[in-house]
Parts: sequence; C-alpha cells; structure tokens
Amino acid sequence: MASDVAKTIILSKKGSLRKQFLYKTFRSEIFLPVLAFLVFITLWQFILQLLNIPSYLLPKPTDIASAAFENGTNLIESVLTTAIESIFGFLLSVIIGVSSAVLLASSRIIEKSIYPYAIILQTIPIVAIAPIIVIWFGAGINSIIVITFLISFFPMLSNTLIGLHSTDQNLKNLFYLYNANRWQLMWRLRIPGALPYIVGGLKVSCTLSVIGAIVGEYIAGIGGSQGGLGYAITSAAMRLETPYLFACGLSASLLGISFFLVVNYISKRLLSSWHESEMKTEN
Amino acid sequence: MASDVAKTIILSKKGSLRKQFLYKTFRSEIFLPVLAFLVFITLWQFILQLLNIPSYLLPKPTDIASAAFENGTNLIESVLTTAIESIFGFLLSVIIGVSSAVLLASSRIIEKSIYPYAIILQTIPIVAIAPIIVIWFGAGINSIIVITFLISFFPMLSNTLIGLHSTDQNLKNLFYLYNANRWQLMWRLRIPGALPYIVGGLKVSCTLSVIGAIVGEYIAGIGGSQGGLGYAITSAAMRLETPYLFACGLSASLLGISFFLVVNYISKRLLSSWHESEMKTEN
Amino acid sequence: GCGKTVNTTDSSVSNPKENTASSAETSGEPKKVTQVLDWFPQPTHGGLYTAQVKDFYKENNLDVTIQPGGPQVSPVQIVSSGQAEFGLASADSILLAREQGIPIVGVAALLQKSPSALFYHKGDSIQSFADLNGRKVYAHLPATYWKYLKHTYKLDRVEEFQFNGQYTNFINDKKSLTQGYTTNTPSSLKKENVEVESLLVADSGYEPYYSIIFTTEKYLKENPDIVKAYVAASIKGWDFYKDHIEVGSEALKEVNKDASLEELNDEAKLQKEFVYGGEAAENGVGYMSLERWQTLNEQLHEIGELKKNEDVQKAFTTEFLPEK
Amino acid sequence: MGEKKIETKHSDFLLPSSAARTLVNLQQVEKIYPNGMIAVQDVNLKIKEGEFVSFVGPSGCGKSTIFRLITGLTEPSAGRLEILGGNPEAARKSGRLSFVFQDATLMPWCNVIDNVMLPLKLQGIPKIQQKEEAERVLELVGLKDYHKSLPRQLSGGMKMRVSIARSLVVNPGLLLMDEPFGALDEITRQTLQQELLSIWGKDPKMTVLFVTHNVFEAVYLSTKIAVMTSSPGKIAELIDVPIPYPRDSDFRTTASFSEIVTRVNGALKQ
Amino acid sequence: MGEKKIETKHSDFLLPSSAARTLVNLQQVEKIYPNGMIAVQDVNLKIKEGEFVSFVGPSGCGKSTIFRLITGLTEPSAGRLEILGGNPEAARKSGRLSFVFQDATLMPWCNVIDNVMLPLKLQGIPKIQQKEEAERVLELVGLKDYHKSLPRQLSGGMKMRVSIARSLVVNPGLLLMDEPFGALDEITRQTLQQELLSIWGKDPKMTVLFVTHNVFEAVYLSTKIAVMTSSPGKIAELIDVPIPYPRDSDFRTTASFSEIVTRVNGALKQ
Ligand SMILES: Nc1ncnc2c1ncn2[C@@H]1O[C@H](COP(=O)(O)OP(=O)(O)OP(=O)(O)O)[C@@H](O)[C@H]1O
Ligand SMILES: Nc1ncnc2c1ncn2[C@@H]1O[C@H](COP(=O)(O)OP(=O)(O)OP(=O)(O)O)[C@@H](O)[C@H]1O
Ligand SMILES: [Mg+2]
Ligand SMILES: [Mg+2]
Repeated sequence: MASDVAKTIILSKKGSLRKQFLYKTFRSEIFLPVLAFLVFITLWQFILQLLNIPSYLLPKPTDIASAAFENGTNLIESVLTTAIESIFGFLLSVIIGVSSAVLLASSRIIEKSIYPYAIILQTIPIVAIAPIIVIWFGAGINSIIVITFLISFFPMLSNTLIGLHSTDQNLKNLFYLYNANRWQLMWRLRIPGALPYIVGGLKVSCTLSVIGAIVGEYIAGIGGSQGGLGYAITSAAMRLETPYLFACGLSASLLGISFFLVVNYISKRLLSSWHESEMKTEN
Repeated sequence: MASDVAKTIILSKKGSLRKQFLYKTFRSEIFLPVLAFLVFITLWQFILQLLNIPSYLLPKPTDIASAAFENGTNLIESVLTTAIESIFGFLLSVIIGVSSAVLLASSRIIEKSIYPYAIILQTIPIVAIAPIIVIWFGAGINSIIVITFLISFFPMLSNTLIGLHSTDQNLKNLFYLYNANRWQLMWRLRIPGALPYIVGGLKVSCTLSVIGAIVGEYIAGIGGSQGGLGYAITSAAMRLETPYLFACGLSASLLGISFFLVVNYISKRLLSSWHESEMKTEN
Repeated sequence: GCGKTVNTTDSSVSNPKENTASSAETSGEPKKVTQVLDWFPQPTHGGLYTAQVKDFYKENNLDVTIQPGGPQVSPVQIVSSGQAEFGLASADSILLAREQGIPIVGVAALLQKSPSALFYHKGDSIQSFADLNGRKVYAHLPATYWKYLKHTYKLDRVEEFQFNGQYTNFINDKKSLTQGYTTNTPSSLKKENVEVESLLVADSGYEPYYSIIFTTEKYLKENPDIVKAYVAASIKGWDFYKDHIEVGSEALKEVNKDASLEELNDEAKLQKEFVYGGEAAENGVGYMSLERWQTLNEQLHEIGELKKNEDVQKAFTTEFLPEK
Repeated sequence: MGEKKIETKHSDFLLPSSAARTLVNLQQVEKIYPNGMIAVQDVNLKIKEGEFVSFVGPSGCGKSTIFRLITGLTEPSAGRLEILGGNPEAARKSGRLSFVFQDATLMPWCNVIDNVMLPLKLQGIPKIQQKEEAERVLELVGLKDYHKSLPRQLSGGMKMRVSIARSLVVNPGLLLMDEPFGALDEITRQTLQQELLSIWGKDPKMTVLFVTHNVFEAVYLSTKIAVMTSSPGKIAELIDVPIPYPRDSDFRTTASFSEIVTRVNGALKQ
Repeated sequence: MGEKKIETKHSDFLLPSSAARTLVNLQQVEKIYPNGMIAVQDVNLKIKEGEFVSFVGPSGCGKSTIFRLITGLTEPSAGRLEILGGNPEAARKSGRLSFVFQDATLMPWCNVIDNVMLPLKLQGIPKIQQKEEAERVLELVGLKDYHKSLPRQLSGGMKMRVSIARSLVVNPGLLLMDEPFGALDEITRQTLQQELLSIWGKDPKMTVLFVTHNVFEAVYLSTKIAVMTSSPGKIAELIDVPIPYPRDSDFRTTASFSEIVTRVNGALKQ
C-alpha cells in the first residue's frame, strides 16, 4: 500500500465525537438550509428590483410579505380552514389507501379485478364527478374532504401495494412453514416489511392533500368565513392582487412543508431502528 | 404428525404444470377482471335504471357509450391531445424528478437545502403561478406540459430519493472499500437498488400526469392547438352534456390506466429477475 | 378621420393619423398581433373570428392570431406581460387591474352589458334579487357582481356555493339558483327538460361593459396605428357578423369543435341585443361612455372592491373606434 | 454440559425400531428449477420416525433443495413425495414442523426475543408462555443477554443462534436444520450439539434432518448419513451409524467413529 | 490440486522477515457500539507485511468488528489504529485492499460474472481484461458454468464462492476474509485453501487476515493465530505457527501441527 501516506492518528474520545456530530448536524440540518433560503430570497428580491419587473407579474418577497401582513387575520383563517380540510382528507386517504392496499394484496384476483377502479378514481377529472360528490356529501367541508381524499389516496394505495408485494421471500417461507394464516402474514410480516414504501406514499400524499383541499374549495367550496386558501387564491386572482396571491400560494406550500416534516419525523421514528433509508448511526 | 391425513400423491409432469399455470394466469389476469368489469357495468346500468336517476346526475353506461360514439372523432382528438401533453409532461417529470433525486441524494447538505423548494413546487397552487408559467412558456401546449410536469414530478422525486437512501448497507460498504467514486456508487449501486421505489414513483406519476394535462388546459388555455380533454370537459359541463362529460372523464381514466399498464409492463421487465415485488415463479 | 372622441383628451395617447388603415397597409410587412380571448371560442368572440375569416385584418395589414382562453387563463396578465397585444376583459376587471397598478386601457366594448344572470326554476317565487335570502346560490363567489348583489340587496342569509361550471346541483335542488348566461344557459337546461327563469344581473343596476378589447398604455402610445387598424377591422367584423351570423358560426365551429352550428347560431341571435343594442345602437359597436364607467367606479368603491382614487378616464378610450 | 441428561428412550436401541412409521418417503424425485438447472435427480429416500439423518455433500449438490421439497416450499418436477403418507402441505398443517434455514432469516424490525417467539405467536400461545419458552431457548443458545437487541446489532453467529433458538421454541415433530452450526465456533457448536441431542433424545418420535459440512458432526449426531454427490444432485450412499445413544465425547475417539468417518469421506470423494 | 505450485518466496523463511514493515498496528483499541455494547477492548495487535494471520474465537467475540475497524468501516471509540503508518482511509485509497464479508453480499440484480467483475469495473480496467480475470477466478472457485446465473439461483455455498472469487479478482495487498469457507464442504474447502495459499505465496508482500472457526484450518494456513475471547472481546493470545511453506497435507498429521492445535484450543477454552 501507498507508503507515502501521512501519519494520521485516530484518537477520539466519545465526548468529542458527540460534539462533532452535533456540530455537523447543526451545519447540515439547520445552518446551510437557512443560508440557502436567505440567498434564494435575496436573489429573488434583487433580481426583480434590478430588472424592474412589476409586482403584478412577479412580486418581490417584500411585496409578498407586506401583502401577507396586511391581510394577516384573513390569511391565517384561510390557512387554518385549508389545514383542517387537508388533514382530514389526508387521514382518510391514509386509512382507506392502506386498507384497500391490504385488501388488494390479499388476493391476486381481487387486485386484478379492483385495481383498475382505483386508477379510475385517481385519474377521473374531479370536475366530472363534482356534482355527485356535492349531492352525496353536501357542499362545503365534507365534499372538500372527499375531494382531498380522491386526489391524495392513490399514492398511498399504490406505494403500499408495491410494499406489500416486496416482502422478503425467505421470511415469507418462514411464515408459511409455521402455518401463519393470511391475517398473521399480513400484520406481522407484510405490513411491517412494507413500511418504507408506505412512508414513501405518506410523503407524496401529505403534500398532495394540500393541493386537494384547494382544488376542493374551487369545486365544492362555500362562501362566508369558511373559505380557505382556495377561495382566497381565487379571489386574489380575480382582483389581480398578485402579491397576496403569492402570499396565499406560499402559505399553501408552507402547509405542505409542515405536513411533510411531520410525516418525515414519524417515518424516522418508525423506521430508524432497522431501515437503511432512515438509519443514521454507523450500522 | 397427523396420521389421519389422506394419502395424496404429488405426481406432476412439467407439461401439465405449465398448462395449469397458463390456465391460472388466464383465470386471474383476464377472465376475472373482465367478469368484474361486466358485473360493475351491469350493476351501474340497472341500479340507475331501477332508481330512475336522471342522466344529468349520473348517466348510465349506455348513455355514456352512445355519447362517446356520437362525438367519436372529437373525443378521439381530445384524447390524443391530452395524451401528447401528458406523455411529454410525464417524461419531463421522470427525467427531472429522477435526476434531481440523484442530485439531492449525492449530498445531505444539498438535500436539506433544496428539498423544501421541491415541496414548494409541488404544493404551490398552480393557479398562483399560472400567469408566470404562461408568460414564460406561452399559452397552450408548452405551458400545459410545464403544468403537467409540476403536478407529476414530486412523486418521482420523493420516491426516487427514498429509494436512493435505501441502499443496502453491506453493499454500500463493499463499494466503499473498493474505492468506488460517487458516480460509480450512484450508477452501479444506488440507482439499481432504488429501482423498485422508482417504479413506485412512475406508477403514481403517470396517472397524475393525465390529471396534470387536464388541469393545465384549464389554466393555460388551449393556445393555438386543439383542445384536449380539459377543454372538452369544460364545454360539456357548460352545455350540460353530462353523458359526454362522463365519456370524457372516463377517457381520461382510460388514458391513465393505459399509462399505468405500460409502466407496469416496463417495471416487470426491469425488476422481474430480482425484485420480490415482480417475481412470479418460485424462487 | 379621427374618431369622434367622446371624452378622452389623454395626452399620453398621440393622435392617430388620418386613414390609419391605409397607412398600415403601405408600411409593407403585415404587423403581427395576438388577441387573447377570455374563454374558449364562443359567440361573444364571433365578430373577431368573422374579421379573421373575412380577411378584414389582412386588409388592414395585420397578421392577427386569436388565442383562446380558458377557465383560469388571465388575459390581463398575458397582455400586461407583453405576451399578447390585445385581451378581452370586463370593465370591472380593468378597473381592478388598474387599482393594482396594471396599466391597461379598454379600447372597445364588444358587449354593452353582461348576459350574466341568476337562474331559478320556473315557477319559483322569486321576484327580485332581494328574494335570494335563505336560498342556495351557485355563483362565482369572488366575482364583483356577486359582491355587489350581496351588498346592495343585503343578502346576508344566502347560502353561497362556489359555481364549478356545472348545473347539475342546481337542477337537483328546485329551490336553488345558479349563475349562467341568458344567451346559452336556458337552452342547455331545456335539453334536460329544465325550465328556468332568470334575473339579469345588469338589471340590478350593476352593468359593467363586458368583453372589452384592451391593450397596455405603452402599446397604445407606441403603436396607435396598429390599435386603430385592429379595432377598426374588429368592429367591421362585428358589423358583418350582425347580418351574417353563419359566417361567424362557421369560423367558431372550426376552433370549437364541441359546439354545434345550431347552438352557435342561436346563441349569436340571443346575444345581438347585448352587442348591438343600448348605446351601441346609436354609437356603433364598441361604444363606451364615461358616465357608465364612472357609475361602475362608484359602485366598486361602495362595495369596497376599489379603494384608491384612480382616474376612470385613463381606463378606457373611444378614440380608436371607427367613426359612426 | 448436559451429557448426563441424555438418559432417554433412544438409548434403548441402536436405530429407531423398524416398526416405526415412515415419515419421509421420496421416490425417484427430481427437481428442475425454472432456469433448467437440474438440482436433484432420482432421489430415493425413506426416513423413519425418530431418526436423526444428516445430509453431507459438496456445495450446490441439492441439500437445501431436498429440504425445500420436503417442506413443500417447492414442488418436485417428477417423482413421488410423501410425508407421513400425505403431502407436505398436510404435514405442515399438523403444526409440528420446525426448521433452521441456511440463512438466519430474522425479521429486521423485531428484536431477538420477538423473533424467537414468532412460531409461538403464530400458534396463538398465551403471551406469558411465549416469553418463558423464548427465554428458555435463548438461554440454551447463550443469548440470554440479547433479548432486546435488533438483528443488525448481532454478529453473524449470533444471528444464526437466534434462528436455532426459534426452531427449538416449538416442540417439533420433524426438525429440519440447514447448516445450523456452520457459523459457530467449535465450543459453541459442541454445546449446541449436546443440547440438540438431548432434545431429540427426550422424544422418541422426534425426527431431525440435518445438513452439515462437518463429517465428524454428522457421524457424531446421526443415526443415518445421506451422502450426496453433485451434477446432478443424487444421494450416493445412505450410511448407518449403528452406535447407541447417549454417545459421549469419547465416542469421537473410538475406532468405529473413525471407520464411519472414513466411509463417509470415501463416499464423498467419489 | 495445486500443491506443487507453492514453490514461492514464502518458502524461504519461517515467518515474514522481521525487517518487513508493520502493516497493521492496533494499540489499546476499543470499540463500543452506539447501543453501549463493548465489542472489543484493549486490543493490541501488530501485523507485518506478508503475514497470514488467522482469527479464532467464540461467536460474537469481535472478529468481524476488528475487520471493520481495520478497513475503516467503523471508527474506534478509543485507542490508536494505524494501517501502514496511515489511517484506514489512506490504505483503502491505495486500492490494494480486498475482502470477503461474512455474508456473500452480492448485488441481486447482477449475474455472477458481473458481481465478480465489480472491483475491476470500479478500477476502470478494460472490459475484456475484466472478463478474463473474472473467468479465471470463477474457474478457481469451481463456478465456471454459472456465469449467467443470478445470485438467487445459487446455493448458499455457491454464493459465498462468488464472493471469494470477487475478492481474488483483484491483486490484493491486504486481503481480509471473514469466515470465507464456513459454508463449504470439506473437499471444496481444501481446494480453496490450497488456491489461497498459492496466491498468497506468489506475492511475498501480500498479507491475509482470515477469520475461521476451524482451528485445523487456522493452523494449516497461518503464520500467526490470534485467539480471541469474549465479553468483552479481547485478543487472548497470539500464537506463532513456525512451520515453513509449502505445507503439504502431511503437515496436518505432524506432531507440531497437533501441538499448535492443542495450544490454540487451550487458549480458546480459557
Ligand atoms: N431458485 C433457483 N433457481 C435456479 N437454480 C437454483 C435455485 N436454487 C438452487 N438452484 C440450483 O440448484 C442446485 C442445488 O442448490 P441447493 O441450494 O439445493 O444446494 P446445497 O446442496 O444446499 O448447497 P450449499 O451447501 O452450497 O448450500 C445448485 O446448483 C443451484 O445453483
Ligand atoms: N451494529 C452493532 N450494534 C451493536 N452491537 C453490535 C453491532 N455489531 C456487532 N455488535 C456486537 O459486537 C459484538 C461483536 O460482534 P462481531 O460481529 O464482531 O462478532 P464476531 O466475532 O464476528 O462473531 P461471529 O463469529 O458470530 O461472526 C457482538 O456482541 C455483537 O452483538
Ligand atoms: Mg444449501
Ligand atoms: Mg463475524
């Protein structure tokens, strides 16, 4: 081996390792993203200022911030409304998505026979079935939640199903030979084994649920104080208040990001002990 | 062991096994789904007929079929337009989704700094940024493709990223010890290992791309080109041609299902030799 | 000759030269302009398509592209960004845009008032907008007309629902109302054997000009000739369309494949009163008056949609309309 | 350890009495994998209840395949296969089957004790009993301090011992072990051999099928040794080990021991 | 097979000359895993270039952990670790490291030959040469008919042999093998032992670290044997095997052989 390698001595005490680790975490998890964010915002501000692009075309961060500030209470109310709708819709899609995946995975015939209808539910344009949704669930929050569900459940279903089909063959043999029934196979083996895929579905689904709620408000929304971000966006667009429009849009994004972070945290807790994608420490 | 078990003799020749296999495949892959479909359609037809539900609310399959037939050429044209838009948008989201996942996965810092913006792109309501899209890409097909991309790329990105982070630790050690550079690690290990997750992303993304194209037509107009299904749906709704509306909606679904089947076929070919989720024969 | 300017003395708009059309013609290359529509091609765009197919634009040395809109397409933003030269918008949108500092100017009002109406099932006991209280109404909730109605008729007990482009829920609830257009909604509903009656929104006193051709202040200032030529040819198209609906309908059918000629013709007939009636009967298609703009401005201030005191006179000009 | 414990029924006879039932009966069994690989061919094998049969043979000769056939994880391409006069399915359903795969095959998301309790859980045994039993067998394999460890925190040999513990937590009628002690050091191996013999010795009807590459181990443990050869996999010879149990460690130094070892090695070299 | 080939530099001396450089130097090395498990403690070990050092010890005593420390896959919690005077990182970068993990660790989506060619591919060796080399080592491990098979179509021992072939396809300066022959039958094992000795013998600077549970194997192969004990893992004794190479199979029957075996076993039993 290369003999000209400089002598390096690895002499590290646990304490210093831990400190180093915390420092590194801080650097990569907090400092740099925040820096990136600041750079991003500053560039956005200055480029627009330099190019003299009018705020009705693309507002500057300061415009957006002041628009958000001016309409503060309205914005917060809208965000809360949309948040509630998306949370319920998301929960529905998780529950129904996972449980239908479990159902489909339990038999190839059921899967082949029913899966196409899941794709139909996902791909059929919501406007087409909006009236029926409104008739069945009433306008307003119920229908909005249903629409949110329709938009966000497919990633749950599809990912979970792939996960349930990815069960390790050796473990499957083990369960088979020990006479596990379908139920045990599902609960003790296939579902735990599918968790990484389920988490993947959750991540996509939780962000889609925000979009879903906004679309729902467009399609089945009602007036009054109940209008969420969807309503606020339509109304800002209508009045051509581009900075406020962006404020609403970015609030939707923030909502999505918060959901994502929550899901991410949960997934870390669920998988950290055994799955590669979430393992941090040396194995 | 239970001695009262009936004597059963397993005496099977290869030929009969194969025949049995083909028969089973036929039964589960073709016959039963088709049967399920027929039952579904028949029930739909008869329940509506029995309950006397008017076709403007929920048209009967026969109404939909005849509406589709009457507007045959238009429908086909619309489907083609939307198909083209969604295919391009889908391809864009695959290319950009996978390559950004590769970029993000190559460094924890990049990931932490950039990922939030990917979530923003996914969750920001398209209407909010529609004007900018139209201004940058012009009304019509370009903008529609961009919108399709925006709607369908996140599942690709998110799933691919999870996949890239799920690399088997032992194989990673192997590559590390054999001095693999980042590039080799990515191409020879992480990407092949992530394939099952990438396929999961493809399945979600390809169906979302149909929705994306339809939403795109709403938002960016149809430009100079032929209107696709989004346009057909809006005008059918306006003219209260509910059966045709459903015909358009179901065509969108069929488009989604065809994309899904194509992706499914490709995924089978990609993974069949090694991944559990696509392995058919006894291992 | 110079258009009979009714009210505008805006110095920022230079006086168009005499005989704009022929001067544009002699300048060689046809001028490329794009017109963004406010919806998919429909009879409210009939005159424009007529001008296109009858080569009225070509005669004025213009190469016009008509770009259809859609449910979420914003012509104001497309035009203000310079992606198109001309757009279509209603008067209230133009005022709202100017309030936001978007410098657009209306140059010709294609519909004197909006055919928007609220529909209710035939026989329902509704006499006026005041009777809406306690009812379900499907309307585009952020729209100014709806806010005006709510404000003026104190409609605080209406159950408001977002109109999603479909009438199904309206049909299904005999006590509800829905927004729509008198020019096409009744005939569509009739196909489903639904008889309706309507309250025309304009009858409430809120009657902004509808489908106004607009462009930006900058474009107007820099290319008065082209604007003149474009408006002239468009109005010529509308005048021709008045007596030759079928020409417009044919042209629309080309770009709106899902419509039938019959529907297009019927709608065009019903729309005539909005295009050619009212003040247009006297002053020609495209006419706008300062009084009505001012009224609208006041109404929008009253309901709180406008807050700044912008000069209404800057929002439109009739300078480019052909002489009647 | 435990050598004295082996005062059992098996010590009463050299081989399981000829009156014992035939447990496993393979007749002209052949297995061709879908890729055309002929894994085993013309396998004839009769195993009586209560026997301890070791399989030795070169790598890739089809030992694991025979186990897969017997447990019904794969179907023979030709031939006749009976387990207790029935098919593997029925034998499996009887619930007295247990096994150690060649790989440890642990659930990565469960800790050691949960992995060991699995067969009991699947049988619906009361929770407390599950735990007791699991603790007992974990002690047996020397892992009683590792209850809460996850599989990835164990060494290779420890994983394998967890797998062995799992196979012993039930009270198996037919125990199939595919190289269970391959990853273990000599001392641990001998301890576990004793434990295994003692468990087997207690139940005259318990049958063990055992794959090993260690001929000494095979001879020491078994009543019969199936020597396999490869390309294609066949049972070349079935060698009896007519030495009564308990066999103490001195047995390893006897002449009959080396004689049988020589015979097995001879058969292997063919 | 191949016994005559071992006419090499190593035959000239009992042990690598004392002038040889120190390749591996562990001083008071300790490894505590994040869960608090003390895997190894106070490990002192000096290995000279050209040596063949075997590690024996009970399951879980830290053999694999020491390999992980030497290759830099894990960092010591305390102590000092030098590879050729540098850190493991630098040694790895020299590109002369090779190893067999305790698990076969094959890429499931690549066939056998692609798996074996991997180290060469990563080095950017020309394709044709990759193939030649891979075929050579596959022949060595007796798998030349399995080029196109996927890992899941192989038996346990065959997978391990693919992994061994992969480690030999490069020309390693330091070869670490973690129980490479554990899953192999005696005959295959002996063949591979000869092959390994022959490869090692050809390059006087080549160093092999070798984990095995087979004391005979350790004594037969090594210049030194590190006997480990557990809880916590320590190197109990470092035993020299001062027998010159080539060692023919008769060596296994010599008195010095059994003497060393006894010593190792004694150290293990403590
Ligand atoms: N799924 C499979 N597909 C194709 N061939 C297979 C498959 N499984 C095993 N084989 C082949 O069948 C033969 C026997 O394999 P088996 O696993 O039974 O060997 P074994 O005797 O257990 O070997 P080892 O001692 O190495 O574990 C081998 O040649 C192997 O390549
Ligand atoms: N990732 C880990 N986390 C926690 N403890 C670990 C980890 N890896 C190994 N250990 C512990 O460290 C000790 C030594 O493990 P190691 O794998 O080095 O043993 P070994 O000597 O290779 O054993 P074997 O012969 O069974 O392979 C064991 O007690 C094990 O439980
Ligand atoms: Mg095997
Ligand atoms: Mg180990």
